[in-house]
Amino acid sequence: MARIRLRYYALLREQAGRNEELVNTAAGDAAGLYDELAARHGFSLGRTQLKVAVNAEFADWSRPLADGDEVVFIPPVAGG
Amino acid sequence: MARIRLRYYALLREQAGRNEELVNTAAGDAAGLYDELAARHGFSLGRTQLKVAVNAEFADWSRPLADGDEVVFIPPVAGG
Amino acid sequence: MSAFEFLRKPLDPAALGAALADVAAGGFVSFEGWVRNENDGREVLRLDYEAFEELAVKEGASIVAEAIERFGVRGAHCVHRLGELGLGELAVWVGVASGHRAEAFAACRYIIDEVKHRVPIWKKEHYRDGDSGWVNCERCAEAAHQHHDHR
Amino acid sequence: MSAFEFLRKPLDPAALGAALADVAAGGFVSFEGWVRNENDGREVLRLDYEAFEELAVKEGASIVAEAIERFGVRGAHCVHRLGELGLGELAVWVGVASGHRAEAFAACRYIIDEVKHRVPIWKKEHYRDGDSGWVNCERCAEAAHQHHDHR
Repeated sequence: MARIRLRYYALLREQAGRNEELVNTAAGDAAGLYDELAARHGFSLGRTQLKVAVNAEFADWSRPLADGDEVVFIPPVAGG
Repeated sequence: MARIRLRYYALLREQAGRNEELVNTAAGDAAGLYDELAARHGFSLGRTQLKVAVNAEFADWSRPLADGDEVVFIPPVAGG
Repeated sequence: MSAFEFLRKPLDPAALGAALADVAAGGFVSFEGWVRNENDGREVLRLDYEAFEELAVKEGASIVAEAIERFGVRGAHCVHRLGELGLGELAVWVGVASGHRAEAFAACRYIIDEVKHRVPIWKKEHYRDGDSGWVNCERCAEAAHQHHDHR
Repeated sequence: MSAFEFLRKPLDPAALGAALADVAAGGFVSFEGWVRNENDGREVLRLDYEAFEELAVKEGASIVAEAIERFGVRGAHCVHRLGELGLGELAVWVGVASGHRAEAFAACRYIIDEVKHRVPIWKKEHYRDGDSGWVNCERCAEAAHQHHDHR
């Protein structure tokens, strides 16, 4: 089990009903973690619409998670 | 003979030593008038480097001149 | 000054442009993104901007550095508003100073295009009909829902 | 306000941009031409601008109207300084407001390119070595002299 800190933005923040949370997960990678959290919070965005950042760097979905990692799922961006 | 008002700008103004002048000319068109004035003032610019305006509109070099016309020879421009 | 910054108060284009002043630059191009009263046929009243700031400032600074390197311009800067913005307000400013104008136009265009695609910033539109939505999210969320079983 | 104007005092980009404010415009692009300290390898100290104003304002206004028509932008304006300008001063300002940014960039570029080619404005550069010259005139005058017999 890894202890992961999540931060949520935009639509995911609203659907999760929180800005951040700490979770203990058995998911081996970021993709598995998203599926777990999407089921729990009812996220409407499919994983193919998202990017993921680990410790404030863009990361692959297959990246293994380590205890203490900070994970952010990134909805489609719309600056400007 | 047509009585023509010339206005000079930039290099032509400096070479003519004046901002404007009134001339009586037998030149049939703007091209002939330029050749006449280039000889008188020693203009260094060839006619192919210039445009000409008659009565504040761009005009053809072959445009016949009429009494009272205002003519401006336009050196290569360099705005901005 | 960082090459990419966020501000929670109104942007001042005159001051931002002045900071790029450079007597070796002959051309300066700036882009301003203004809050528009309409998007996709819906009447917009105001916007909320939020960002994943820690990553966004790194990605934004990378984009500005890429533009300087790629187009050989002398200076470039991008600032983005956060929080609630009303109609006509300035949401993003990009400025580029260059020896010549072609490079300034190209670099400015590059920066705003890349910022809109790569930097984690989101905007929520509030519509006259009382509805609201996250731009680029609502429609792809619907698509995701329809294809839920195929993920 | 005419679409193209001359001013004999410093230009104020903030005020000029504000005059194009439009809640239906999402993108605004501006170009500023600054007096550069170097041209063609020669060190420049200051510039004098002069124009055949009567024709220039007509031609300039035509260019802005062409840009609005061709690119479908919502508003555009160009202002050019006249007289003596020092290093770093703003010589020309072009602003374009548009629904979307691609058209704003294209129209702004069109206007400055055409103004530089078509509008009867001249600049005299004053160099550190004490010499001075009318840009675009001195060299073609030499060429004209060399080809004098072939005209």
